[in-house]
Amino acid sequence: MSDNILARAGKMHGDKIECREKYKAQLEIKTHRDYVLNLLTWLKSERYVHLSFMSCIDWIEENEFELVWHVFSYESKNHILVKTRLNREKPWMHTAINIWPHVQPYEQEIHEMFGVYFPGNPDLSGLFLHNWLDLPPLRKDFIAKDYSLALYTTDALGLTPPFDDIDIVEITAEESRDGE
Amino acid sequence: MYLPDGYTTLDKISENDDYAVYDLFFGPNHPGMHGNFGYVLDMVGTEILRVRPNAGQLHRGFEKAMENKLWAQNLSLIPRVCVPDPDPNEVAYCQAVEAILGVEIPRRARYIRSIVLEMSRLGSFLMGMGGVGGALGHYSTMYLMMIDRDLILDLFEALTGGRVYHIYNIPGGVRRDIPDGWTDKLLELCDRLESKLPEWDRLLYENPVVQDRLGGLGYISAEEAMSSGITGPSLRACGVKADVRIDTPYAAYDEIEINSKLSEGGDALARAVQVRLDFEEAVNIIRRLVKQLPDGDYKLDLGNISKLRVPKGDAYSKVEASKGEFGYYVVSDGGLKPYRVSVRGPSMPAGMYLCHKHLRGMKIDDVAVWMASFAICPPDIDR
Amino acid sequence: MNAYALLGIKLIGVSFGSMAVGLLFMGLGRKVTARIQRRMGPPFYQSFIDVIKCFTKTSITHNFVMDLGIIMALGGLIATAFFIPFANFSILGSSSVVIVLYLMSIGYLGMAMGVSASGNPNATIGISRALALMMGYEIPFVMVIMAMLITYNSSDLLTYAVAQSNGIGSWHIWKYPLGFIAVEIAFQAMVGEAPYDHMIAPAEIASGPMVELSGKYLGIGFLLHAVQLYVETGLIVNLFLGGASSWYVMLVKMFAVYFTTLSINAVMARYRIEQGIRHLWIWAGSFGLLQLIYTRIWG
Amino acid sequence: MSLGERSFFVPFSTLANLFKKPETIAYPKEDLDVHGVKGPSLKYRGMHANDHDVCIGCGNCSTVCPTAAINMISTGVNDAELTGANAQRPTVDYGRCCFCAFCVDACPSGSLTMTREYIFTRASEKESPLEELIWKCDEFTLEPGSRWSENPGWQCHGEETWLDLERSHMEHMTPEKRVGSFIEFVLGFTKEEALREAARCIECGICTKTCPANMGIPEYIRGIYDNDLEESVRVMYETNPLPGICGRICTHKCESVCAISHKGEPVAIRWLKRYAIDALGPDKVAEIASSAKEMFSPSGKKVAIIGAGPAGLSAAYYLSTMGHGVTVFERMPKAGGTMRYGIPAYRLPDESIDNDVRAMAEMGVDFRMKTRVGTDVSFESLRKDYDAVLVAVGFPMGRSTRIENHDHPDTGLAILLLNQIRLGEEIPVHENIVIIGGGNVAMDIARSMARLQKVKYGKVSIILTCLEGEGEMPADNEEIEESIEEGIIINPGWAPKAIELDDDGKIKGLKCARCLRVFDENRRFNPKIDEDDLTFYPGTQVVEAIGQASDYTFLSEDDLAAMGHERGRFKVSDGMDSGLKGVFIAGDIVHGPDVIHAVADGHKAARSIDTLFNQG
Repeated sequence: MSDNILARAGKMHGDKIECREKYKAQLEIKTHRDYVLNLLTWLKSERYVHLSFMSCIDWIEENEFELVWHVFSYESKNHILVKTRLNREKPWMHTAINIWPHVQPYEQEIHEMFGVYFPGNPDLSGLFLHNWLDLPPLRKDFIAKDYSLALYTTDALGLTPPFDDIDIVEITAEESRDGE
Repeated sequence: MYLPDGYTTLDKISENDDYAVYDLFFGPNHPGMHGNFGYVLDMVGTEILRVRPNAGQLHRGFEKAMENKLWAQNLSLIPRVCVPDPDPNEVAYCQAVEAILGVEIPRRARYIRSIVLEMSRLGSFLMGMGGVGGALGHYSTMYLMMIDRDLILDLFEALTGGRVYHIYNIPGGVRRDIPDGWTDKLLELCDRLESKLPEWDRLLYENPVVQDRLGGLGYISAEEAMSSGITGPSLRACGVKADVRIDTPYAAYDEIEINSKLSEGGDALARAVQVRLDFEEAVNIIRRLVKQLPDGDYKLDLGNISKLRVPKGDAYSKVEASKGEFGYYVVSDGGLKPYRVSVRGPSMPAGMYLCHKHLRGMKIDDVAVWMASFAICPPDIDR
Repeated sequence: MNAYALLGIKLIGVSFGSMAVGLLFMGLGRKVTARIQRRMGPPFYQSFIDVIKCFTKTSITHNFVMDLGIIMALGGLIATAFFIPFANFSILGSSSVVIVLYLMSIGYLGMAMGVSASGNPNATIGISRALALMMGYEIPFVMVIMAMLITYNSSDLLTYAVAQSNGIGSWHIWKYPLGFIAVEIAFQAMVGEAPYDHMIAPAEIASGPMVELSGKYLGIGFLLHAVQLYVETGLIVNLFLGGASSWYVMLVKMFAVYFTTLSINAVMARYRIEQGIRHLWIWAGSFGLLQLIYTRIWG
Repeated sequence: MSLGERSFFVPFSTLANLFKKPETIAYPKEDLDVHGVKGPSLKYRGMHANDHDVCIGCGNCSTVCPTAAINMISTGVNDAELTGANAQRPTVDYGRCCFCAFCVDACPSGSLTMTREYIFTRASEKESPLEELIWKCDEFTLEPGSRWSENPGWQCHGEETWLDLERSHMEHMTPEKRVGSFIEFVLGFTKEEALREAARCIECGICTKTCPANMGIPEYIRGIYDNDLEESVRVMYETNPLPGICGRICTHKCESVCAISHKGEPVAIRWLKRYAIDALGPDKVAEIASSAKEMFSPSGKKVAIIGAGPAGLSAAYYLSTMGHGVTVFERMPKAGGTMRYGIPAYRLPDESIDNDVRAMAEMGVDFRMKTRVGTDVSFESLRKDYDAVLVAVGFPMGRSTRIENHDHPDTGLAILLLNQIRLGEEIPVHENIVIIGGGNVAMDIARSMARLQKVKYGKVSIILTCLEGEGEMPADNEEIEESIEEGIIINPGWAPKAIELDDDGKIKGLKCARCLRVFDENRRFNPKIDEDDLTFYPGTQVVEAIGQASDYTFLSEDDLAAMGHERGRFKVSDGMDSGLKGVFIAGDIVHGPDVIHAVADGHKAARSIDTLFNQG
């Protein structure tokens, strides 16, 4: 930890964040959803210019999604995992494309795979899935085997696919804010 | 639809009688495309007006599939995330698992992993340089490099039993020890590869047509490259000294000298030259690794691996692959299977984001060359 | 046997002969390229097998225009072949180089008609590139031909052959060295080899015109290329390399021309299309122009 | 960029390749020989081969296969009659196989290997329609056998395997320390060690088949592995009501067939059972044990059980869970039979027996201690008063060799001496002892005597001799090893001839002759002795541990005959019922001395008794 980033982060952001060193040169900062962009902006100004990628974890038992931004500095060689938790019912997160424009496809992917809504991201259209009507597939309650069994067995018998009667709820920006 | 600045939408142009816009599907059936990926190009004549990346044709769902397999079983799936360069995937995943387990693998295992990684890098670079050649219609380099790649694969076969998918790393080390006499063959191969470099220089890099084609194509500045997630040779080609092997040493790289040279320019030619420079250095690294190869165990005894249970926790492990930073973010809930495996592929920033900027205004001639110069490998986008 | 029957036999003979020679060259060419790339390569008769196989497959046609275009291309090129003297054998007795040039373009035009009808953008781009490139190489070529016209006041290939019949020293290659270089560069573009293989360009436009050709159409595509090779190498041998007195010398000379092309193809990449045309005009064009000026003033 | 100048002419240097030899080969005519052999490398992961004679059908290949390409199919052999193997063999679906060779690395027997063959062709009609081809995809499913095995590729022997071949470390007392006392010397697994040991199990189930009680071994090991000890103990009680005892002294036939034992040490099934019981604590175990009773309502039937040994206790537990009233008659003061009064405390401490018996007492089993059938209560009255009687008297008596001077006062029968030691009675211990016998009882008495010697004289001087040669001794290997560690000298392969006395009439030692074979061709006991090859073992005390006998004095001659008595044992049907109506037999007197057999017999007898009640 050559740049002492955790200490400075603690001084700067105080109780808004919760940070610790996980492994050698791998740090973790947890914060609230509304504070993530402040933190990411601050990190970028601290020369943490490289956003490796962004991932999402479905903690279904805690009814939460966890978003993780992986940020790296070419100067201090530290890798920081910025984490935040979202409510699983109506998940949304501010987009970070104004800090790192290339986060757009990652947000697009997380929207598609988990159903997390990113207000501000101009393109959240489907990227990987084709004519998808079921749950976002990387959610834990989507069981791939059941899905394919249901789809292909009914298809072979000439029946309608089972998800015809499922209502797909598109969350809009307004709704997602209302849900809070 | 997200459009970087300066775009007009398709509808606007379609209203204009001077243009006739049509879609060209630059997809998996196209010889210039590397795998199951596609760009839908909105074209005016032979000029590209807009590009829409079209992923999702790999049909494999690596991340979801990995959640349904045992920790060790995943290793048969993981190399498939990047076909030309499979070993960084295995190593990154194993390192993440070892980090959560909190174990340190034996020194010999670390060296063997490094050797395998460098060999994989050589093979991938040969395919990458050959790919640039192929995209340029310069098939002789491609075929000549494939011959040398095959010799690397022969050595992989002798070591791991598989040519393309080695499935050689497991949590705790590697599956087999190095057989007798194998390192001698490896050093012979290093000599051969090095002796081939002048031929490739003459054939490819000093070729006026190649220089005309690559020069200035897909230029990216150092600052932009860093902040848009470009890594590996493509970033080094902008003159940035960034290498995971040096920045965050893993395997045996903290004990090995790495003197990567940097090319500058930030265009496709610089990237192609950077690959060649890295290739030369990788040959030297293999020599150093073999020279320093210690004795000892080649794996750590973790018990019955098919019943490996990884404690609750998460870890991100990254590896310098031939195309850039390959990372695995592994989350465990303490069970027999990973809770979540998230893959960071090096192709996403270029293939999904930079394409909007670079391909606009480009002629159809250069699309394949641009992709080859950024070494875009679709499976790590569509994982 | 009356004269018409004899002519018919000759015409059919030349049609199939030109295809056979072209296919043989293609096969040998693949072998040569393979050796440059340190491969074994396919056997030299592979092209014949390919064509026969293609003709046994079912094929997809898009419309009548496509069929017509493809047949027109093959017909145009075979018609050109009738005008190429092969050693001292010539069907028509005299064959004007201007007619040869005129007929040769029918091949591409037919192809353009055929594949454009298929509606595949890759094919359309490919054929439009081929036509654009034609502008690149026809102009230098015509300039060199004009130089010869100036000298001999004749466009008959047989006249040129007679003039070159006094041993190696009398070949036009020495008389029109700049012209030969210009024609060699143009020839590279004519047969579509690197750095001017824009028409095919697999990595860019998915093999261009070939992309919609299936089965028998692809077989005709192969034959087109074969006849084209026969015509173009034959033309250059007759123009610059002194023609030939026997058929095997003719074949060797033709293959030598093709071999040169292949050698360049094997070590060169492909230009961008605008680079390619510019390059043709600058280099082939200036050599051709110099040759023309030289011949006009001092020749 | 430091690379050379651009030049139109340099690329042409590559044309020199025209005059070089091509590097590719014409494949079917010639083959690669870069690996020192023609074709692929000697480690190539190609098609599978399986040695069917070595394969044990454990199915681990199918379990670890990441693509679910391996399915086990039945061989059609009667599974239950196979020893140490399941009657199933793997098939590989080459449409799914990804040639990762995990199956080979995880194969416990080493029968599954990969070959250097990688081209698979199949015969098919040339013009078969597409639909037919699609449905023919199962032709890619092959049963690997000897096909291709002459071209071996990827193999796995030894430490490269995925399996954990070595047992998890468990704390034992050192031989020096343990020989000084009767404290239990095996300390048991800690939690980490148990988890590691449980992870070694591949859940093949061969052990279940081999276990006389058919215990759900993989299931309870799984419970330990999942840290769900309650589930684990519940599984144990389904087939064995004495897990605490069996966890210590079971003859563990399961471990001898364990799949892991083919390449390494078998899973320590017995110690894992012990761990689960000990770690959960006796209160919790008793609660789980008695919870099974809630499923049945009381039937009002009464059963008398003669003998509170393993068979009697087992039957008592299961009869009681089925809702029947149970009374156990035992001549000794405490329940346990041979387990309590035969097996030394360093192997089986009293608390373990007490804990297991306590679970039963809490379920309402009526124990009548110090009640000897035949003297205190007659067999006939039991038959009259109870709806069924189970005879599970075991072998409380010793047998003698009947050699010269076998009735000398300084000789003894092992089972009786052990009995006395357990009762806390003083027994004579000489400085030099000779023991005759090679079974577990011999080991028990040898090691008990060693402990007494150590206390009394400070050193161990015991010679043990038996008929069976080395490697044929009926005692468990670990017992033999531990005995040797404790300083006992074992001389197998000698037949005792006579106990020699010195002039004072005291024992001088044992004269033995070389025993060439113990069993004849028909596997009958028929020792062949070389009378010329003699040896002499000095010692002043001789203990005979060559077998046990029972006491059937409470039964009349007619009863004995009706019950199928033959040479000290009983022949019974599968349901454990004797010839007499309502009388059942179980335990050692049926199957010979073996605790787990006795438990199994007790369970079987309980089920037959229950069936009898339900019938009428």
